[in-house]
Amino acid sequence: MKKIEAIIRPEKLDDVKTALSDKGYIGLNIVGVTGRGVQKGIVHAGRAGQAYSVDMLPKVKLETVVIDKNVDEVVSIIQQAAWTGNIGDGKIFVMPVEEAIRVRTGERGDIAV
Amino acid sequence: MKKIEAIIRPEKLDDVKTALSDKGYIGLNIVGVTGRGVQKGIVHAGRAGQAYSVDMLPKVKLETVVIDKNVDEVVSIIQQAAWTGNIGDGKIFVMPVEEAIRVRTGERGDIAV
Amino acid sequence: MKKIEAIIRPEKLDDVKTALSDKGYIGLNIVGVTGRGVQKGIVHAGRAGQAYSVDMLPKVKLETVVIDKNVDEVVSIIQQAAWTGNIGDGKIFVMPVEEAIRVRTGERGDIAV
Amino acid sequence: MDPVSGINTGDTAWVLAASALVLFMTPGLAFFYGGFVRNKNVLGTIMQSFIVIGLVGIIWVVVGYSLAFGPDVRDWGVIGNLHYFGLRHVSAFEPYPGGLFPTVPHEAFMGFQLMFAIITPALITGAFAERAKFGPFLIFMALWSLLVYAPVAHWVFDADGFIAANIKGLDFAGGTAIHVNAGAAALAAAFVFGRRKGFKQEPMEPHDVTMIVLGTGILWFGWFGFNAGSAGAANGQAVNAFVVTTTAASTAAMAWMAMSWWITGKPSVVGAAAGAVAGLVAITPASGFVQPMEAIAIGAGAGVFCFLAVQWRAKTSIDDSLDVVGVHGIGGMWGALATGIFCVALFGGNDGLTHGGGIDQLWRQALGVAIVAPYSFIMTFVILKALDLTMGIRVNEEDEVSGLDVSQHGERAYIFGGSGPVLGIPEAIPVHTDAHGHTDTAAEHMVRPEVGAKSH
Amino acid sequence: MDPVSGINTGDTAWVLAASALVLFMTPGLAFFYGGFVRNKNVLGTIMQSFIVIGLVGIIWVVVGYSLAFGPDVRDWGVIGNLHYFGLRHVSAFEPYPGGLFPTVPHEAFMGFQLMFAIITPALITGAFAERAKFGPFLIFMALWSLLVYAPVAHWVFDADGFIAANIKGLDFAGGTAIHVNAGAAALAAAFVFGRRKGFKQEPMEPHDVTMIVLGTGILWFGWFGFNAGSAGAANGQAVNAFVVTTTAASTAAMAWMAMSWWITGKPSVVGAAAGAVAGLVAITPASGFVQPMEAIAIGAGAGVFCFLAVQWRAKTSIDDSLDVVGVHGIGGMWGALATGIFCVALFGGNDGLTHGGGIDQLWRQALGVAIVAPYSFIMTFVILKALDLTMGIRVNEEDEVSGLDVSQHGERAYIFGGSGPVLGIPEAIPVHTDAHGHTDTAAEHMVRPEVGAKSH
Amino acid sequence: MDPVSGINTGDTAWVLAASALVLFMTPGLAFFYGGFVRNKNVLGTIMQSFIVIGLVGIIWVVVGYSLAFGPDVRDWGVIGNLHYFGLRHVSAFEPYPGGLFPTVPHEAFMGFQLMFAIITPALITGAFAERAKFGPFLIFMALWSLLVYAPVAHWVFDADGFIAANIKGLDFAGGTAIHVNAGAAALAAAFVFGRRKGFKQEPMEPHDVTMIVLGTGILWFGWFGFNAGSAGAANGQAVNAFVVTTTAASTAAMAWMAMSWWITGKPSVVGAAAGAVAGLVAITPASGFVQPMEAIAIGAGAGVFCFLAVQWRAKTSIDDSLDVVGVHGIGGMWGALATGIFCVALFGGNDGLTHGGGIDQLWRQALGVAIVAPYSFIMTFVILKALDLTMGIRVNEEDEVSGLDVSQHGERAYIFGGSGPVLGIPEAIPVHTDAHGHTDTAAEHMVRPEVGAKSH
Ligand SMILES: Nc1ncnc2c1ncn2[C@@H]1O[C@H](COP(=O)(O)OP(=O)(O)O)[C@@H](O)[C@H]1O
Ligand SMILES: Nc1ncnc2c1ncn2[C@@H]1O[C@H](COP(=O)(O)OP(=O)(O)O)[C@@H](O)[C@H]1O
Ligand SMILES: Nc1ncnc2c1ncn2[C@@H]1O[C@H](COP(=O)(O)OP(=O)(O)O)[C@@H](O)[C@H]1O
Repeated sequence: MKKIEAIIRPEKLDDVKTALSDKGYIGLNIVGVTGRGVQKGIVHAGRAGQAYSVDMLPKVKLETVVIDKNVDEVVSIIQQAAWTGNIGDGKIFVMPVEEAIRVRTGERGDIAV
Repeated sequence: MKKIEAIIRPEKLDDVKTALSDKGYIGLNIVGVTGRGVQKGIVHAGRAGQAYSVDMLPKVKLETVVIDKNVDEVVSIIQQAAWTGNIGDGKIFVMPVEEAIRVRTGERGDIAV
Repeated sequence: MKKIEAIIRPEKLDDVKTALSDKGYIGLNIVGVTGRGVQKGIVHAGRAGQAYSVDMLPKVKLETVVIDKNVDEVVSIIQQAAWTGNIGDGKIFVMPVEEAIRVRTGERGDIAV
Repeated sequence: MDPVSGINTGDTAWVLAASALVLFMTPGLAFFYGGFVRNKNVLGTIMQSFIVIGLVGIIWVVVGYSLAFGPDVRDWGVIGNLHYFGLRHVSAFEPYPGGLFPTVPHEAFMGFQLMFAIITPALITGAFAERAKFGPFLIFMALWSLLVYAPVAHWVFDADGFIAANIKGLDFAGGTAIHVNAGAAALAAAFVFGRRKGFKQEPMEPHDVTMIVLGTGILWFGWFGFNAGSAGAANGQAVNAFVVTTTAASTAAMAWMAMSWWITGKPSVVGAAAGAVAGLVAITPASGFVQPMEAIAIGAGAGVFCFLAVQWRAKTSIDDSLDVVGVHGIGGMWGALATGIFCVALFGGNDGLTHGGGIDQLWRQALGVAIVAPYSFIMTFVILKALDLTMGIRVNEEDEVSGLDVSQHGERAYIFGGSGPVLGIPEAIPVHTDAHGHTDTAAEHMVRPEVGAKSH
Repeated sequence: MDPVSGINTGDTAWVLAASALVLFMTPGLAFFYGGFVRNKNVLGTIMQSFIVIGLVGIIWVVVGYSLAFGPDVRDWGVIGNLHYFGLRHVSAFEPYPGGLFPTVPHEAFMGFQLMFAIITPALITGAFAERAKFGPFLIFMALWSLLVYAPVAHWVFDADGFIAANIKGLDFAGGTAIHVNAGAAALAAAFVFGRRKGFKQEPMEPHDVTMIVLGTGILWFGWFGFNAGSAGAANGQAVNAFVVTTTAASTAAMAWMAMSWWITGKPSVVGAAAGAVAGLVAITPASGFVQPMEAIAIGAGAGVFCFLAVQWRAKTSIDDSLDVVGVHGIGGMWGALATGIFCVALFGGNDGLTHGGGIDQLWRQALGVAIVAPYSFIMTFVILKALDLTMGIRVNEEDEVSGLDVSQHGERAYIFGGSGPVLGIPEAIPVHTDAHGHTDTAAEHMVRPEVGAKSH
Repeated sequence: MDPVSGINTGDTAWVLAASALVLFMTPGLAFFYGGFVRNKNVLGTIMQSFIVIGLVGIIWVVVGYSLAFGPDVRDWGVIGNLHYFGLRHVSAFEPYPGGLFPTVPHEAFMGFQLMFAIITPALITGAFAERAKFGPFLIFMALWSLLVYAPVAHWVFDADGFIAANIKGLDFAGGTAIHVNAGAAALAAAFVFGRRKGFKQEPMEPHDVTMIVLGTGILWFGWFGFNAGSAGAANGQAVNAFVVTTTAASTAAMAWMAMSWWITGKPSVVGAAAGAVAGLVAITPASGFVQPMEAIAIGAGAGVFCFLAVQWRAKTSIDDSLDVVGVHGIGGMWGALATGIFCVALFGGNDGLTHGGGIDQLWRQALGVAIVAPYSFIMTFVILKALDLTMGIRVNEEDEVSGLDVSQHGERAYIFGGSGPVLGIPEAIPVHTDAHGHTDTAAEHMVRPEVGAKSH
């Protein structure tokens, strides 16, 4: 099993969620994060509306654990659905998972995810 | 060392925290997440209270890094404490950790967690 | 590639962010978490201001994926910048990452982070 | 009472207090509506009410008041002339010569009417929440105020207006002139604006129900000024209007809550708030003419009818986003008719159906509604269509997804959501940079040296 | 002033404005209490105050007012008869024949008293915050209003009531009738409801202190209507009540803050707000009879005594969750006694202890408290016990953990917490589905086609 | 009107209502300012306004009022004597002998002035937001109230004050005495306090813009009491003041919004709110003397001039954090001068520049500003410097980073940020424990048995 962590644009979350479920990938978690990368953002500051450039931007982290053979498909679904072509589209990371347990049944391994 | 990530019901968090500390497992972090799985949720919408079914539900992610020999015990404590038997109880994932450093002392390895 | 997860004091976040960018490490994500460890906290409760001791404290989790050869440097930058010497300074964990994909370009591997 | 001018300090004190109360309703409405929308649109929504205080606050004193309450043009009962343009001839010492509010200065009457002129267009904004372009929105409000509100106010409120004078419709504080009017306009607006992206696909739940209740509390409080102030004096009619206003609101809050309990299994807090507003709407035209026990009937009707209207609307594909039609349109209509049913000659006006007056007054009430509603609907439709064809009234899809706060105003409401509070990081508005490093230039020129990573 | 009816427009204007102010206090209380509870109970808590405006708003005009202020039954001074049932014989033009508010219409007096009748039961809700079942709660409020508030108001406020007429207790705006009464009921309620799950084990901190301050601001503002309105006229007594009210609140806010500073090392914002309310409570019965410098003494006493009471309560195992006993019970009692200490005959009433009147009035004050407090305690205890045995007054443990908002009202207050704001996802209420796929059926039948994953 | 005392119930009713409205402005200001600061400072900021109601609420009735409005010491027009110390000789039945508010009781006049005395020092707090130590802050407020506000109020408002009597400056409701005064003090405070840590390096954005709008709504509402109440009667001058107040605020909101639109490309919601306040400030001194069309000019000037002032300030290194100088200082100055330009003798006062009165009145207005501003600046500078040298007025850096809420008050505003809402965990204040286990002792002694992990 692998854990796939995708840092994406918040406005693309709906598309990614839908793209995944359309292919039958239901289980996932999302977390709001603040990301730093090359992309910059603007804050309008003060009553006279001065603009600041900042480097921390709201992003969404989507996490899902999938069995090994599905990793490539899930990565590519996410990549396509999250893509805009502009700086700030984000990253996808794949990490090893040694064990998975379903709390409700105690099932372990691939069947648990 | 392993990192244990448990996605559980928010209302079970207290029980899980207590069960862990009762056995001496103090260190942990929790993050609010929004999870999708088989379980569904309801949103009452609008002034006339129409109900919608939604698939994103609030969950809690509990993360703790433990030394290898404690993994099984921690997993089973969490599983028992988080269990209700209904769909939506969540998952526990175990992942490898290569190194741990305690910021305060610079200690590394098992002693740091 | 490795993923570095650092649990630090919120008030040290600015210092850590700056220390990293000063050395050219830009990309990272941060998440607000609630941590439990040895450190305790106080809540003033009620109108008469009774103090409670609690064990859950606000922390920040900083996550960054770096190529293998930079792991040590990044760990030590974070450790130094996050250090106060008091209990509660936090931990840094290093975990394996098998693959990284840049959504915008589809680039994979070290070049993607 | 001043023996020469007829001005009475007690009456003036009450009208001043009432005017302040009615002004406060518009921020109240801003919160009521603001709570209902999604987080990303809360500032845009609040602004759409708030800025109307600015916009109509100028228009009305310059020209709107004169159109509504100036001496009648050609005695047609259709529109006032420009005699009061720029508030010329509006005395601070003598009463309004048109007969209304005879014991308070003319300028106080004008000020009280100003507050009505402000809140009425603001009510409509609920119909097109979360999708209006701000510039065209302002123009719409200005035109609506002059082309719809001012004439309708003349017809209904002014003694020379044809609804007041000829049809003899009773509208104490604005059921027809304000709520039916705004409700009909809202329906037209919902059609012209069209549905929000994601309508009936994504949940679009209130982002802050406490804000809705805050708005409701302010509205209820302010409505005492609205209704009891419409007596123009601290007299028995004002006192009775005060009591029936709160009674109807109480009953409607309970009724709507009961409906939601019955239908959905839980008594809704949002429903109780919406119900209170529906009750306040319905009692508005009747408040000078009915008695407390009848206010219970009017409130109960408002709670039930408006609930059903809103429930029915939710089954249609009409995106009247904050149910202006269901609450103000239907509530106002019920109130207008209920006035004809329950009115009693005690405070002036006529005896209605239940007081031996037959259906005469009910008929007049219906006629008033039947004139104002289509007028407002058609005018609103035409104004909005014209604006849509010329400038476009709706934000583009990307802006709608980002939300009005960022796209229309460049601001975010809260910095404590998400990771904000722990981290103290404002949620910045991303700059759109393409892969070649080209950046959205509108913003660029005013960007200061970076902050954040480089602080300290 | 109208020479025949004796009605004065200035007095009427003030009573109308004051009534609106007092109505606004109940939403203020809703926010004051709502800020104190945990996030998951904020709507339930706000609703418990808000819906009382609905519930008692009907009960009072139908029958409660007549019980409290109707002609005395058998001249026992215990309860009014049904002469004013449905507000029959309550004139909008003539004053109340019972002698109170002689220069304003009877219906205005009724409306002013209505607002008092609304807020008093709402005060009690703080004692059982975060755990009441909504249905039985409504019944409790209705019964309490009729069986406790109406008679006590008759005893204390009505000229024929035995506390006013025979004991000659002074209670200008309701220290005994309202605050001692609600405080005693709160104590009984805390006993019958029992402690919240997790009481003294988990922190149960205010989820929004700014909401507490908002509520305090509204309460302070509204309390001018409460106290200065109780003069029933825009006269010297009203003016003095206005000034002593704000003075006592200022002093008590400072005193409580100072106590918290001294005891905990930091000046508490919550404490300053709580102190202001305690001061407003304590000055209430005295406001028509004391002078500003004595209001400083009353306010200081309120700040210190109520702080100590709340601090002491926190050491007990009584879960009077929002300290209604400590603030309203103790504050009201102190105010009632302080009236006997500091009152001066200047505005009517008698001279108290410090004005050469001896302990006579102090004794009468104590007697009033000694009658009302046990009556309220016992009646409340009995009503709640009866409801508990028949329907159960408390939510079950699971619902308590989920919070009142979801379990009682099916709603969530905010969609910007947690991952909400970034993601725009409302926090849905989970459906309980067992492992075999059986779902909680109450909700099921009204579920529409799924949204979320399937949008677009 | 009472033929002997000359007291009029209608005028008294209006002054009472107006006083309540002005009191409500201070919580409104608390929210206006509270919304602007960062999450971690919101309680501290709200408290700095709220507690002034407590502090000055006592000081004023004890001695401040007498200094400001007591019989003139030696007829110098500089300060009142202690004749009204502890409100002795302040009648609840007879009017103020000094000639102001001749138809309402003296104590009502005192109460109305009390509300002005409260809000004025609270205005200054915006200049040193997010960094003041609470104890010294309280002392500063007390001293400023006595040494700056009381004498300036005497000069400007009291008929014997040298600005009113000799210079004959017109200041209807406090442009010079309140806004210029607070603005000049704010400038001095910004200098003495110095810049916030991170100023111009980190974004310091409003943490809740809806709270800003709430504050603005309350301020606008309350300002009717402020300006129209300053007529001291429910007369034509009050009515006109009411109308010009709202007109100027409307115009300034529009003007500021337009400026922000023009300069930054988006119409700012914060800007509209700030503009409304600027308009209210500017019309304050003029409201008794100008007509509605001129209020449009005054409002437009306020929107534009204050916007430019704020924009300019943002380019300097002065950390007047919430732009008190730009809004109240500049707005007040513009209002004072505009009074000289636009005033008309209609309601008393003189004819100004545009009404054929020449520059005479304008000159007097400028003189008033030229006296009050430096006096306030210098006194404030001296008081703060003295406090800084003796006790230190600023929190230390660590406390500034933690925020005022935690460091000064030991409280957190919200428990729904971050992981709070989902988890129901209050964000505790960390105890500082060094590596040897030594803990911050101040807190330790009152720590109760642990909760959290050990619950159940
Ligand atoms: N593949 C997955 N990867 C990560 N988290 C998952 C995955 N599948 C489910 N989850 C998490 O577990 C929660 C419960 O899953 P669900 O399928 O509803 O019930 P159950 O765990 O009882 O089978 C989800 O809400 C989600 O947070
Ligand atoms: N090294 C990294 N580790 C983890 N997350 C990263 C890293 N670099 C970037 N990110 C995340 O990806 C987001 C987008 O990165 P950015 O460099 O702005 O654009 P792009 O992904 O298009 O190259 C960042 O905001 C951050 O959330
Ligand atoms: N085993 C663990 N796994 C994950 N996070 C941990 C663990 N132990 C501690 N932490 C995190 O580190 C933080 C600091 O730990 P603590 O024991 O209080 O101090 P220190 O790191 O100085 O020894 C905790 O609040 C928690 O967020």
